[in-house]
Amino acid sequence: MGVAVSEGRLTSPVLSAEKVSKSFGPVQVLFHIDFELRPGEVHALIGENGAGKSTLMKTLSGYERPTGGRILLDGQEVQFVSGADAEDRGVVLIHQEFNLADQLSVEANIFLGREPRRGPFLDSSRMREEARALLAELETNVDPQTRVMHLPVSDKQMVEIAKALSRKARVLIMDEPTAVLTANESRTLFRQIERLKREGVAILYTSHKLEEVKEIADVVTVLRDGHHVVTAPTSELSVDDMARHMVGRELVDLYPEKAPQPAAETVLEVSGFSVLRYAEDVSFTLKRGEILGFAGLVGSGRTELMEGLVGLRPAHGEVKVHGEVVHIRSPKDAERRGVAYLTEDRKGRGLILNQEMRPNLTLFGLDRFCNIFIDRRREEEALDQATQRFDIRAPHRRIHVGHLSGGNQQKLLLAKTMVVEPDIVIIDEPTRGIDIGTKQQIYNFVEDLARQGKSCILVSSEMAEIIGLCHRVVVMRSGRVMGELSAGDINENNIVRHAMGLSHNGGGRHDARH
Amino acid sequence: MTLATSAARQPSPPARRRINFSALGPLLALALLIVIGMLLNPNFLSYGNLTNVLARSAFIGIIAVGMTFVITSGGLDLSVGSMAAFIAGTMIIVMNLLVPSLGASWLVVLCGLGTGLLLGALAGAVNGLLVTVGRIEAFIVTLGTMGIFRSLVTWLADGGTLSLDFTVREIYRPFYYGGIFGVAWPIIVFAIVAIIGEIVMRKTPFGRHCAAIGSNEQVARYSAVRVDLVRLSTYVLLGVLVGIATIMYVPRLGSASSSTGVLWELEAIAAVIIGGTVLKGGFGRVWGTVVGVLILSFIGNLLNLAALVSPYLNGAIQGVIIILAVMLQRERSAAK
Amino acid sequence: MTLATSAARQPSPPARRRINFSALGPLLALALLIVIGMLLNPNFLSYGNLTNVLARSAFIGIIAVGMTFVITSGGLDLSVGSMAAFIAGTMIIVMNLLVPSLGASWLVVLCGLGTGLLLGALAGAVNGLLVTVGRIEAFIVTLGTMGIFRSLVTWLADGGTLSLDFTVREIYRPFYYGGIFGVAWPIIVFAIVAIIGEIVMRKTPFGRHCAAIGSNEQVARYSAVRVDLVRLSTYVLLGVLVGIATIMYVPRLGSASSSTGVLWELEAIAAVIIGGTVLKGGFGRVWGTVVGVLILSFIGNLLNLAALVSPYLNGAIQGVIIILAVMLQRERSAAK
Amino acid sequence: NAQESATIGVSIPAATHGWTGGVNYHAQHAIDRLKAAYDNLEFVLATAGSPSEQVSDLEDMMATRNIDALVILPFESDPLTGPVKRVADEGKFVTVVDRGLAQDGIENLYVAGDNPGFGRVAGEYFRERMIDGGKIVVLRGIPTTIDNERVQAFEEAIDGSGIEIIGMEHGNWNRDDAFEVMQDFLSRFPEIDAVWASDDDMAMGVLEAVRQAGREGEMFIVGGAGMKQVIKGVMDGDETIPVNVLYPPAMIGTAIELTALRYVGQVPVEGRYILASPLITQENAEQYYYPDSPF
Ligand SMILES: Nc1ncnc2c1ncn2[C@@H]1O[C@H](COP(=O)(O)OP(=O)(O)OP(=O)(O)O)[C@@H](O)[C@H]1O
Ligand SMILES: Nc1ncnc2c1ncn2[C@@H]1O[C@H](COP(=O)(O)OP(=O)(O)OP(=O)(O)O)[C@@H](O)[C@H]1O
Ligand SMILES: [Mg+2]
Ligand SMILES: [Mg+2]
Repeated sequence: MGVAVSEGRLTSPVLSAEKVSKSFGPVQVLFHIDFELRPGEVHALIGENGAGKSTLMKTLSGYERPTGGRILLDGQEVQFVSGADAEDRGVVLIHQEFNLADQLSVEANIFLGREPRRGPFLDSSRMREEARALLAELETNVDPQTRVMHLPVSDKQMVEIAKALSRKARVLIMDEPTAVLTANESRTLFRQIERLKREGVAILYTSHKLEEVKEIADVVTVLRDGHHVVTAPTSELSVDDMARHMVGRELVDLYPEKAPQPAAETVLEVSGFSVLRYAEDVSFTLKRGEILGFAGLVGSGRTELMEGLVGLRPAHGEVKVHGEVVHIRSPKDAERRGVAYLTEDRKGRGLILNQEMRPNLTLFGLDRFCNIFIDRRREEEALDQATQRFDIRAPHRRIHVGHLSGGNQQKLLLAKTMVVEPDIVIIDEPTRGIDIGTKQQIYNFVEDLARQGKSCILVSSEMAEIIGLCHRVVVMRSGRVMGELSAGDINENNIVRHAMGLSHNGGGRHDARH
Repeated sequence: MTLATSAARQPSPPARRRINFSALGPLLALALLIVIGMLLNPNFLSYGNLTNVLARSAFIGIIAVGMTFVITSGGLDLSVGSMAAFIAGTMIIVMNLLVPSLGASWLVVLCGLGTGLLLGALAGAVNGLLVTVGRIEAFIVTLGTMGIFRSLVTWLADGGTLSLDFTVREIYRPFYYGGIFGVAWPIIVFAIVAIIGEIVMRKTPFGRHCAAIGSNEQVARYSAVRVDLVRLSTYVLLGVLVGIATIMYVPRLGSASSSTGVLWELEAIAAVIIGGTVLKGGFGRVWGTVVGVLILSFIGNLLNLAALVSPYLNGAIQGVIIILAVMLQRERSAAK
Repeated sequence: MTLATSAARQPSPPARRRINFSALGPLLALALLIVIGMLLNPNFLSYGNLTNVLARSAFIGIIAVGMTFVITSGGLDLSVGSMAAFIAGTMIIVMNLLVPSLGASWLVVLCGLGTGLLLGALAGAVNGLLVTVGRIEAFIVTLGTMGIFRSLVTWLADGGTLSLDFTVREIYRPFYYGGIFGVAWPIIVFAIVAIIGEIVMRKTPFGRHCAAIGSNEQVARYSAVRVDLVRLSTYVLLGVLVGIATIMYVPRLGSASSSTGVLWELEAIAAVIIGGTVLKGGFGRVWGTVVGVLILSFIGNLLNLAALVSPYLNGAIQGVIIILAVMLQRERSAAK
Repeated sequence: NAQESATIGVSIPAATHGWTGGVNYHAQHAIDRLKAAYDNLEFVLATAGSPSEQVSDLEDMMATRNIDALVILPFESDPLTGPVKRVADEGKFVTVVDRGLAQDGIENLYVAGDNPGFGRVAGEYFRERMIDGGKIVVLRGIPTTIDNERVQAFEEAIDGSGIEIIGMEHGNWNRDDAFEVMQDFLSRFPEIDAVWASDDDMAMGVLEAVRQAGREGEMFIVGGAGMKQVIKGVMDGDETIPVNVLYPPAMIGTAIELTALRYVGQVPVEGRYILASPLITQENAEQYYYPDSPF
């Protein structure tokens, strides 16, 4: 399909790419991309994991130098020396990976490199005020004085956004800003986007949530394997069209058949379990072949509960695995019992970014790959299998994991967790930043596990995922279990009521959207 | 199709309080040392003793303030002790050379001071350039220049001691031994350096950029921080502070030799770390460093106050106290 | 369907070549030194001189291999030199004490060896426990134990020198001066330690875990790596290696004093860094460390073999060569 | 008068090599002995790792310990001159040991070794023994004024004798360093007739290197200071280390005792006591042999 430039885009482009190519060494990632971004327009860039979205965005905003073609700003060719240079000219990028200095405060991060001064000193009061104002606009409660390392991922994302907003951009480029945000936070972000749009800012945006794209984008550009596929007004494309363009084939139903009802055998029984400061008196059971969902609002303590279960946090309470009372004090203990946990924070806790894929894949359960010495061949085979099974797309196999596209990192993390072939796998937000096609693969994979008689705990903030996959759902709020839904009761309405804590006092006002 | 509502999350208060408590750590250790000192010897808190201890901690203290910036931005400088010896030697040579033409006068001393500051800045710039432009590990660079400076001063002194002209020494002497309002100059200079250092670290873009670079160089670079410039500046700053420390040091002993400033680097780095700055960079506090320096000085002083054990074991006691001091501070913060 | 799956299977040539080149850096520097040595003195490559240099580099070398693990996993150990002195002193005392009852026999020497290994493991465990369980910065812990070990040996020696019983010494002497097939024992032991070290680092889970912890402790923890255990093990391993080094050291001069092993820590750390291991952890290579040790030893040897300049300037030349050696390796890797 | 109580401060360098180790030992022992003998004496012993640390020790003794007398073995002469003078100016009794201060007339009592003498005596021995000249190597100590004085006097003493110094390096008064330097000298020079190791610790290191190379018969070694093992060897007629030059660390003990006499005896002692650096040969070795000393 060729480039379909629609009528109705009258203003001249503020930023455009002409036949832009990009290679990393011998690997070409972008092929002759033509692309235009106009003021007052929200332009969505979509494509599979590894299609080159982030690379194109970085190239447009000065963080990468194109290896071919030209970039034009206001019709003039420009060569940005650095991201900072681009920022100076009003082109601001919000990175997919967090670009924050962990030990610094939120406020220091927002103004880093552009601190307002009073004489030789930092203008602290102004910074504090502006930071507060920016964060307030984003309706987050982040304290500007906290150090970033203490923040949850979604708050980090909000800080990133605040940082970008503070730069007064003419062109704002956002790489998957909503991947780690809750729907509510996303909504606030969209309001900001609307405001900026009215102010004439050009916005380039990427997301794997296609409904979202449909809702807020004016124009959509689809990339596939580094090639431009189509550019069209959003109104002309349905969500299914988008998915079809991305993947290059027809997508069948996203969610697989639900796995057969689990056996009666209980594999995990948790009772009276508490995690210091985060979860209190939690009890639940998990059956063989079951997919048990954990739903709740962000901050409801699901992650901490699971971390407590596998010995990553101090916790107490009774845990029975296969009917036997166990004391799990470390992830190693958990692994020995056949329990594995997949973290929600792939960059900070999941993968070693400056190492290759092979050591990352085998780090968890390394003893499976050695007699005395590590068997390199077996590792390589495992990597081959993993790349195939999880469709991990890397330009070459010795690439540093930090250079993989976000979605492929997530897939590698999943592969890494599965290396130990756990009986009980706890997956925390497994599809963050995953494209729609791959999501489907992951769902199939989870169902397969259940079919094989493994059990799975799925912690997810994607309601659809929970509803589409789980046999049973536990809903948490403020560290407590508010209720449990099974089979026919699993629907959005019920989950939300429990998550908001409304189920006990008989309803009241709930979700205004429906 | 996703959760539509989100409970308002409150900013977490515990994180805040935790910082305050861990901050108290070094202060607590210092207070404990002082109490022990008072118990051991009634003269401990005498004006004379306090002046002595504070004045002599000024050299390491001034250097350690600079070291705080270097370490905060993820660097290291092993050369400061040798650098001080080299600067002291050169200052003495310059002043001695000027006496015949200028006479033993204030002018000579001023030239000496200028030499000290200039050399400090230069030496720091050499380290900084090798680290930033040369892209060599700070550890290696400063290990190298440590050897170089040390050799140079030995060579200048011809293996012996360089001594300042006696008449000049008399003029210069008040720089260490004098003071105003009963406060010795080194103490005043140290206090000024520490206060300015604390302000620079906390209130200026420079301090913030140091922490950012140490925390995540890539992020700093993306955020338009001139990483190399800031890093270079930390080394130059440290060099200048070594110069200032040396300016205070020369009148104390009036001489320099190859044994001048031996192990100062270790002491300065130790003070910085005891004070709570993170060795790998990203977070630094100047006031902590000052406390660290005082802790180290008081330990030495305490050991002289009461002949508790064989002097051979002084080093062991010192080691134990250092570990305990830091443990104290870690325990407190862990408890929270 | 993408550029990926098939391509993923072949190792890509460019990445490979780059690594090889940067790896060549230290080797290149070493080769250059050897060429210079040959030009300066024809005896440089003589059997006698090579044996001397290699044998004397064995102590630092063996220790540096252990240090590679500690640094790779994000730690540091400043106490190794003092630890060696302390172990040497205790070994001598133990052996001397046993002579009256056991006579001067192999048994006594064996007891000495046992003492050395045991003490090494213990001393390493103390460091390791303070770092892991005590949660104190490695820099501070080992600075403290450095002072403690040094004091203890001074105290044991009553300020002087501990000398091994003469008859025992004769039995023990071949441990340093003997060898097989014309290769001295220290060289053999060093080679074995280095080879095992290289294998452990590259081929065993332990080595992998060290690198993982040094890179990102959190990831390691979440990947079921027993972080504290691994970290503790690195310190114990280093302690044992210090023990082995000391076992080779004692028969050389048959004595230990407070000046034994001074600055070995700095030399060992420098060798590790010159060899390409990253000071902040996450990546280490044992063979690089070996090359680093050899570079440092050859520099010293060269300076003694060719009286080029004032001996006062030896330190300066040493410093310059160290910086150049590392610069060479950085330049090569940057060029690629 | 005898019954007045007094505090004597003793400030010496830390035990970082053999000779200073001996100083530490003798100081400690003199103090223990005197304390046991006299109730009215109090001692403060401080060891310093650098000149500036030693100055700090003096300050502490003055500010907190109220010393009446000071016995000091200065780390280095120049930097300690001013600070010791301040102690003297406060009216304290000052005994200086070994290294003279840069200004005359500060100390009340001076107990000194003779550094130029130390080098000269060794040089004269070389001159006598090597009448036809020869090739020697020299190991120097830590670069300091003392070392300079010794080496200079040694060079003057052999001047014109046909003895040629073919190599000179710093062994830092350290056995290990001396061992390595000597190993390299041995590979560098096929012919070495003698070694002036200028210190007994270094002589021990040199000896090992020579033994290892199997060249014991070829050269003799002269150290210095009077370490017990070396003196023992001289007594027994060792061929390789035939003589020694005395530079006794015990001088600190003498100085402390002389100072203490002032508070326990009737006669205050003042003046200069220069301890010569005699040549120790097989004939007179026995009188310099202290088997119990650590040095
Ligand atoms: N610095 C780099 N070196 C080598 N290859 C790289 C580098 N950066 C990106 N790549 C490769 O370029 C390709 C495109 O990556 P990019 O991050 O642009 O994908 P993406 O479309 O953003 O995917 P995702 O949706 O998963 O974020 C990937 O195969 C990636 O591995
Ligand atoms: N008081 C707090 N201080 C600092 N961080 C907190 C605090 N409370 C929660 N967090 C962080 O918030 C993040 C999300 O909270 P939590 O993991 O408990 O919720 P969750 O139910 O797992 O939500 P989700 O996984 O959807 O983010 C976690 O990373 C946690 O570290
Ligand atoms: Mg991306
Ligand atoms: Mg979570």
